Amino acid sequence: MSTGQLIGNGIAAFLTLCIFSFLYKDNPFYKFAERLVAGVATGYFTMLLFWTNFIPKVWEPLYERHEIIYIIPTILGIIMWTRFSKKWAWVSRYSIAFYIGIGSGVAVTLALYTYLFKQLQATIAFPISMDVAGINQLLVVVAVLASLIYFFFSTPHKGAFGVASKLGIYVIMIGFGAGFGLTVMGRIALLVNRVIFLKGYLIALFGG
Amino acid sequence: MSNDTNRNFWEKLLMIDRRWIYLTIGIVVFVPLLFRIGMPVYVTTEVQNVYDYIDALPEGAVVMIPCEYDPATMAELRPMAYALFRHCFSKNLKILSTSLQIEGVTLVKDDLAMIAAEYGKEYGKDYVFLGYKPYPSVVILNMGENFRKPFPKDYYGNNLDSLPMMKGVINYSSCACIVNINATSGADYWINYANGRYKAPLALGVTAVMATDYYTFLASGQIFGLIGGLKGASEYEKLINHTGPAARAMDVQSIAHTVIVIFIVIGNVAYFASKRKMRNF
Amino acid sequence: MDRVKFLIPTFILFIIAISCVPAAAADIVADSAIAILPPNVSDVIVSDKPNDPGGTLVVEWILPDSAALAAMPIKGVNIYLSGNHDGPFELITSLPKSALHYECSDLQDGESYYFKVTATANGLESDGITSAAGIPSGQWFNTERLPILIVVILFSITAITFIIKARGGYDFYVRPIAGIKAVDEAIGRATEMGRPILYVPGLGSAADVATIAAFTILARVAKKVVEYNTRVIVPNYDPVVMAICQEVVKEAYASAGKPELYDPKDVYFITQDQFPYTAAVNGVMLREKPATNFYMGMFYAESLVLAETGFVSGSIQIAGTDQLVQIPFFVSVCDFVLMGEELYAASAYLSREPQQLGTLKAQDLGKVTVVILIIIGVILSTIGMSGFANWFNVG
Amino acid sequence: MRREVPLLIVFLFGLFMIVQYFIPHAKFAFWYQEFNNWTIIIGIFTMIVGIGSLLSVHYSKIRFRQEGWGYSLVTIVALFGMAIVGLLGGTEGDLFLKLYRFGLSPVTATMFSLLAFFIASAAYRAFRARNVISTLLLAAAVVVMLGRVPIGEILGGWLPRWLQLPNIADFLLNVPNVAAKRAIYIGVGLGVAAVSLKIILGIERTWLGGDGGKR
Repeated sequence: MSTGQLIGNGIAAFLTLCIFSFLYKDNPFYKFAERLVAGVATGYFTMLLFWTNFIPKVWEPLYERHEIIYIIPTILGIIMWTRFSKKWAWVSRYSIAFYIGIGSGVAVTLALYTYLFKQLQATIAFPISMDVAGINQLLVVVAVLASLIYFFFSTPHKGAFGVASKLGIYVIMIGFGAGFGLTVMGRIALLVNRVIFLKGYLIALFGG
Repeated sequence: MSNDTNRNFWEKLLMIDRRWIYLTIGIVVFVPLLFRIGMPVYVTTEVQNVYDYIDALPEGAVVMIPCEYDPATMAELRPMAYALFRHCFSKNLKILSTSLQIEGVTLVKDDLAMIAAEYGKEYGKDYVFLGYKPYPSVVILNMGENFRKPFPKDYYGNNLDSLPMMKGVINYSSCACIVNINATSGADYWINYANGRYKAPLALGVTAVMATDYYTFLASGQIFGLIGGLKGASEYEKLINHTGPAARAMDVQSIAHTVIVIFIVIGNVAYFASKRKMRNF
Repeated sequence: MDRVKFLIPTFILFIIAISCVPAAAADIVADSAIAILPPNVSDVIVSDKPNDPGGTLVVEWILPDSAALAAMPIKGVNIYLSGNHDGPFELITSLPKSALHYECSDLQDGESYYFKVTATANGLESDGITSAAGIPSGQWFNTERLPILIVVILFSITAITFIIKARGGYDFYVRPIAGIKAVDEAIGRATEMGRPILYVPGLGSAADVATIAAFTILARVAKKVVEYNTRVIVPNYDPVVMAICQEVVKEAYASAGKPELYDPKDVYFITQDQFPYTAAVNGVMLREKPATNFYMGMFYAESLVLAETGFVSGSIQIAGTDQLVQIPFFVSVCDFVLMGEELYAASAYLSREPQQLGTLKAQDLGKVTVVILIIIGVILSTIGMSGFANWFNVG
Repeated sequence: MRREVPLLIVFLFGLFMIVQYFIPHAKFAFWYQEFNNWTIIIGIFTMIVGIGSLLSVHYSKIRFRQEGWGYSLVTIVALFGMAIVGLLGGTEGDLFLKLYRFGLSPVTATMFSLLAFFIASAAYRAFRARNVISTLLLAAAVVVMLGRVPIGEILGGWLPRWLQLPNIADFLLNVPNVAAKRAIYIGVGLGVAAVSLKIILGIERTWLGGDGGKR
């Protein structure tokens, strides 16, 4: 490591330890790191927005290519600044309305496609048979039906319906447990990575 | 009297300060990094599928390996990228890569160049790195038409047409398959657009957490293989016979998982023991 | 060109010869026939790409039959484009022989285009076959998406019918959801303890439905907070979400007649980066010691970091998210969890407006339909009729 | 003006976005792209509102010398420092990248890695066999945790193949896990469609503030 890298990594190692210190309890070091990165991250992402979005999407079309149409979104954007005023803050609703209108319009078809159609098709595409795959498919179908029944809002969960919805919540909980177990792996890996970083830095610092 | 101390013991165990648990995990992670243990690895079919697919490709075929990982997620995904790069280069396949996550671009660029150097591969002839463009969904769609559309130039500023490898490589249909290594929900775009719209054979390498979500797509046939987290990476390392970072980290995982399970068992023993004692009173 | 014409009969003779020569000798013959051009592809057909915005044509061709390929294995095809049938043609792409079609985009709608497809082998190229004219155009309806259109229409009609019915005074049964009932209790607890409430609207954007559901729950929380004279802290990740949260909380104070008590500094922006945001919210939890933490909206890896820290600081915690991966963590650490759809339903529950509940009924009807479709679909797949399942495989 | 116009805007643009999904023609594709672009542009300008909020919170802390005002100073200095470096040198600038690499990314990665500790303490505390539901959660988690690492193969190695931990773990991931997710996804799909429709129709209008005001 060069001296520059040693200093850079020194800062990184210090910040790493600041965050780890939180495990013991809240302390000034953690608070310092927390507040530092709140500023750094905001600065970082604002600049990213500025260079990769503002310049190519607002500045260049308007100022260099004179595409008049971009005046509309620019005004919608500037309208958001009325939020700084108590009296005019309501005007920002126009931009928010546009934003939410676009979002929910896209969501209707997208949700039906990715969540409903795709999942439905995947559930019914495979035949039930007497081999392992076929029996698994049967179990999946039964489990999907039971879990769907658990999410019924307008029917009391009683009688046969109650039994099915109970089976449903059991399936969901086993599924969640499995998901939890699988996740543990990735999280340990992250810690391993940090420990390797600290170890590497110490070796570089004191010569291993 | 003895009953009383017993109860205190179990109850204390139930209420144990979380910091003891933190400390145990810290030790468990640190110590195995000093010694190599070498646990056996069991290869799952979803990883085997990816390996088989790539292994069967003829020399010179182009494999597209877009990598979307950043400093926070590289722990899990970098070993996977290494293993895939190694596999392709050792089979004399060509790699076309890109990174549609801004924080990962330089990481991926360096990783690819490093493994390429290991195999004496030449940039432009054996591998090409397209770099980054914002809005992954749009970029993925456009690449389905022509790589030159979003990337007239590669990361290093070369014209794509000036690179010998890119001759005749137009879009996904010119690639034998796509293996997307992804730590973000952007993996969905690859499924919906690259596979859904352009019918490119697609496999995913994702973090262990995401893997549960993507089993559905495996079952529905939208992806032909799935490499999940370090476990998947270590399986791939085993398949290509190259012990790498994943295998070492897997040792830590094995022990850490066991320790967590022991915690759970102790917690339950304590729970039932304290409950029984309470009933006695 | 003349040479080529001469070569074709030669080639046919060659094929006949090949089929007579014993297999072992074939290699030798192939070597000596190196000057022969590769066999042509056939049936080059150009068509407009269906269901597209326009400007794209699809070229399809058929490779020479296996006998011809055995004589001279081709490597791939070259595709040429021209505005005239007789050229000049411009090479636009080379594809491996596994490719049997090519989509050519960036063309002009309404213009005629001709494609020539040639086969290549050993550095040689067949003379190629030219297609008939293809004219690209954009379509006004995507037929592949017809099934979705049907579902959108049916679902909208059902939902609107129930909404109208509900407005007319029809009373719907809705089963209790523990997490929703807990919302009110949790607010009461905060009041008793004299500690604030922390409301985390997640990392979603204002256009995500989970975040929109979070606004509704915040509206309820804020209303109660004003009633009980406590305080709600809302740290934000997205500035648009912050703007709406401010509006929601301000409105709660205004409609209770106490607009002066609203402090915009309680609904504030932290940063638009996942973990710095998490670090800051952790800080709030440990320093403000809220009695109750709400996590509503979209959460990713930070879910457990937040929930564990919240537990350490001794808060009651209620979470709601549609991010499947994170639900298990919330389930194990939080006191109440709204899973997936329950989060959206919460807005209907909490508003207690009958017309809001009407859409819940429509959703349930949707689920009944799904249950029936799954049963029918699996039976059909099992008896070998996969067409039904493919109907849902839309583009 | 305050309620009706926003509700009309939501209705019109929401409806357009639904309709355009079914119309592939270039004219609609163009406006679809544009409108998506516009939402991004609104987001860019709104960032200023976010920064305004951040500054006002920290500025008042500094001004009134509230407890911990020094930390607020750290935030503001870091924000402006990063912004100036980014403005002058661009996002590819050496210093900008270094600040990111040594200042931001270690904190991000370390915050993320805290999960290794938290997941262990959460598992210890929460995974108790109190009732059927929590027992199922716990058992599935334990099986997958062991089944997905090499030690799982050693532990149950003497059992018949189908009873070994990795196989049971795979079964849990491929059957109950997939089934639960499909069911939740199907519900989410219907729920998202329903809520979105309510927004477009102006029935759900909390986003206007409070209950959107009674009409």
